[in-house]
Amino acid sequence: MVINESIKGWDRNQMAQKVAFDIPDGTYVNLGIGIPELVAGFVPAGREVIYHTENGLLGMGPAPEAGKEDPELINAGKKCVTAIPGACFFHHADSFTMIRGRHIDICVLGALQVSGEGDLANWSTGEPGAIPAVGGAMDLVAGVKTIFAITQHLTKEGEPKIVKECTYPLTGKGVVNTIYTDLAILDFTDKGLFVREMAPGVTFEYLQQVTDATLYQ
Amino acid sequence: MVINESIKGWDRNQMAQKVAFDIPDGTYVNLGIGIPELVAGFVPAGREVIYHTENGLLGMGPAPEAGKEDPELINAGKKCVTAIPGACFFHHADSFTMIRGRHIDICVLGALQVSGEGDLANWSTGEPGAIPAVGGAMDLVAGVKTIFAITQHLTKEGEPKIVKECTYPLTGKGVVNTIYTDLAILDFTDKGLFVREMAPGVTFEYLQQVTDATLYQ
Amino acid sequence: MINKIVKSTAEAVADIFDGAVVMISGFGEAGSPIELIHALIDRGAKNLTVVSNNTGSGHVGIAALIENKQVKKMICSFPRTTNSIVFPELYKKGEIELELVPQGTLAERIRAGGAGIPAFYTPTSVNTPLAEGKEIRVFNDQPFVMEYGIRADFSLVKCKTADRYGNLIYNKTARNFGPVMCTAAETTIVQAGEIVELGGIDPETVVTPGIFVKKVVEIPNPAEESKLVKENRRYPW
Amino acid sequence: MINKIVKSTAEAVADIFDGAVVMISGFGEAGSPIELIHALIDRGAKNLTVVSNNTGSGHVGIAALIENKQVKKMICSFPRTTNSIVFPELYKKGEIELELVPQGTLAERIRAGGAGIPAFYTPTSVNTPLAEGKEIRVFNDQPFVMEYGIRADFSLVKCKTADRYGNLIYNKTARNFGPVMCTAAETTIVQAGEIVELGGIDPETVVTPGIFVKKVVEIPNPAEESKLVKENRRYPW
Repeated sequence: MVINESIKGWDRNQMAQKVAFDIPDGTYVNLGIGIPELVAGFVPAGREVIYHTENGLLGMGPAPEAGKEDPELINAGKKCVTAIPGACFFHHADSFTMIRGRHIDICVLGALQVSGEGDLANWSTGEPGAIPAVGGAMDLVAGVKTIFAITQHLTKEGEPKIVKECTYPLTGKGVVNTIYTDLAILDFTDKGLFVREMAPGVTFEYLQQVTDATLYQ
Repeated sequence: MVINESIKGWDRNQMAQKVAFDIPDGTYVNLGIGIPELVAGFVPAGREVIYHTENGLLGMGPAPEAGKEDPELINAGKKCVTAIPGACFFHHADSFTMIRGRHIDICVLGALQVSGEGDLANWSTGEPGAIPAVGGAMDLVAGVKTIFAITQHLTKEGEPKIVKECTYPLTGKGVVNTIYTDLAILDFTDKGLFVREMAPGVTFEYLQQVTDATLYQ
Repeated sequence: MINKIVKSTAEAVADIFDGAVVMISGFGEAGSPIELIHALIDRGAKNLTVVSNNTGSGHVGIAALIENKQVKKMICSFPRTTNSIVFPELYKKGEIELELVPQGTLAERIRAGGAGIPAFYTPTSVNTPLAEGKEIRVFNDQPFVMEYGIRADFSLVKCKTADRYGNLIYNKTARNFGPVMCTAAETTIVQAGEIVELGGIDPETVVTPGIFVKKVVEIPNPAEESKLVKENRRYPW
Repeated sequence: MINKIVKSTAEAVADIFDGAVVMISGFGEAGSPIELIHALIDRGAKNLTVVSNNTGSGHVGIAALIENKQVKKMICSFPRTTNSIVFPELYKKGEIELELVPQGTLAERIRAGGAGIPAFYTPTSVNTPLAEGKEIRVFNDQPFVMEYGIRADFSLVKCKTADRYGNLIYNKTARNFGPVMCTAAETTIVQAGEIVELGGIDPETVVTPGIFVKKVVEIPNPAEESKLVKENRRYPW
């Protein structure tokens, strides 16, 4: 595998923007921690999207102004947020009723690995001695109707994150609908993993070369 | 079996009063439809008892004054009631969390038959063509910590209602703790069904004669 | 834009199809969405399976829906009530099916359906005829019966106040089955006594979050079933 | 008379015994009953099994309870957080057990415990290591894993407002696990920001009905965990 250093790919904001463009008006969306948190800032004007955070808020708004933080009004990443008019608070069992009961339309989350079958690994590298922590990730992929994974195409060490089979412990099997990376947007279909869009300078041949799973176009 | 017509036994109010006396201060109580509804009126002064009605109210108060009825503030018997200060409303799943989860201390309900093993039949005579209706009775006997059955000792036809084995369909098996009839108070113990108190003029021999199940004293 | 408010009960129930499973809130008349039920009678969808605690009174509301021969099967806990005439008559003639479910099990099955729980175990009804043919399993030396979650195509629910997101609050014991039924249907249709602006309901006091609701119609002065029954009214009038 | 109000946190936790299962509300610091946890440290009960979403930050609250070697086992969904130092260290040394549970499964297991449901099926964690060794069962062609209800001897919960019956309301996302934990313990102990007269909480807005609560202690100005962590405070101070 030869990595073409001249290809810059999309940056984090551009990746978030690509995801945001695929969030339709009127949907209920759960955004994971990290790059997914950027997505809300890029949803096109005119679309009304309601954000769910699994720690008990539907109608999450942006971060508060400095000095107006309330440590009891936080998101799943434990950052201070606000609540929009029309928001509501509820307890954890009710919150996961929304998730497990297939009431949330879209979840955007990070990935350690995604397989060619849509398997997702994003909670543990399975290293001995590491502290395992799962949070709500397994509930989200099991219950939310559409799962968007957003991730760099390669690890920091240059290894493919889109693999034939996940080597890390799974979060869920066959759960991802679309992968957004710095290099491409990839859709899972019944016939395989299809390339929908590539970043400037990326060719299908190059993309396949840096992807362990088989791609279709 | 010879019924002694000269024995009047306790009337409905006296039966309710006997039950009320056994409801300790500070308990949460669910009262069934019929004679059980009379019980609240006889709880001794100084005892604070909180009434639960399974259709979503904890802290049920007495019937409203005439003209102040609210058809959306009712008890399980669909009669208009009031709510005391400190009451709260909740939905049906939460209401039966209180019942099934063993949070209610005492339930007082009517009986068609009670067996010598504490089995209760109070929802159906099992007659062909009859419309079966169970309501919350099976949930109550399965979940409430202490079950008081209040019933006439004999049917209108003069048949024992406290039987060796119930012939009517069961509401629950081995669930009744105490039976309050017009003739006696009977407690279930590990060693059998013991007579605690008899109405004026009732002898143990007579009581056993009008009771199909074996009694102890 | 999210706006779940529709103009009429006819529009609210327009998608209910023959053979649908329909949950209807209410405990007796408290919380029964009588205007939505009457709109469903006007719509005429047939072979419905109706999940509701009771079978209605007199000749209005659920009773009228049954009388109009739109209901194939009732799933309920208490089909026998004062002034319940229609259901018993059809049931005795074998013209309507009945699945009798203990009230708490009914509420929990609906909640499970809404929460993505396909089945659970409960102590209720063990050793009774209502557990016959069901799986019994012992946990900690005590027997429990397995019950399935229930989902519906539509839920018809009455509440006190709603907003355009579908957030709801209820009135006293009219809350009953409404909140769980909202969660368990593909399409939840609500009649609200009033509709307020976003933010008009305190976010701490919302009982049904809007995510569970698809359509809301405002009915400021809903009919009182017991009054209609006393006046011996029949629907369609 | 029903009066669940106690005068001190020491009195509130006085019955917690060695080996008890203790649920502790909170999602990070939001909703964490820090004064009750510190009282439990003072009390010194050991070999506890603690059910809580996280394992605490810095050297206060749950982290201090763990650091004080009172916790044998944690049941939680996310033991790794910013400023989580104590748990990782003990865990790596093999000095504390961990049962890792997906967050929604944790909430549902607690709710089930409180609702008298011994077990239920969920799609969460199927085909992952967290379902290994558990019963898998197919409903409608989809696999589900069986999970058990959890009950505790004690729950420690923080809320905003309480009355002498134990009715509670919460503040924003500090509600999180509090309401389900209140239902699932033999003895639920609550710290409330304020205590009001009966009727001071609108009966339509009560989140935790008093029946689930045994003791309430008023803590008008609870410590903020994150501030204590920033100041590098340690409990006992």
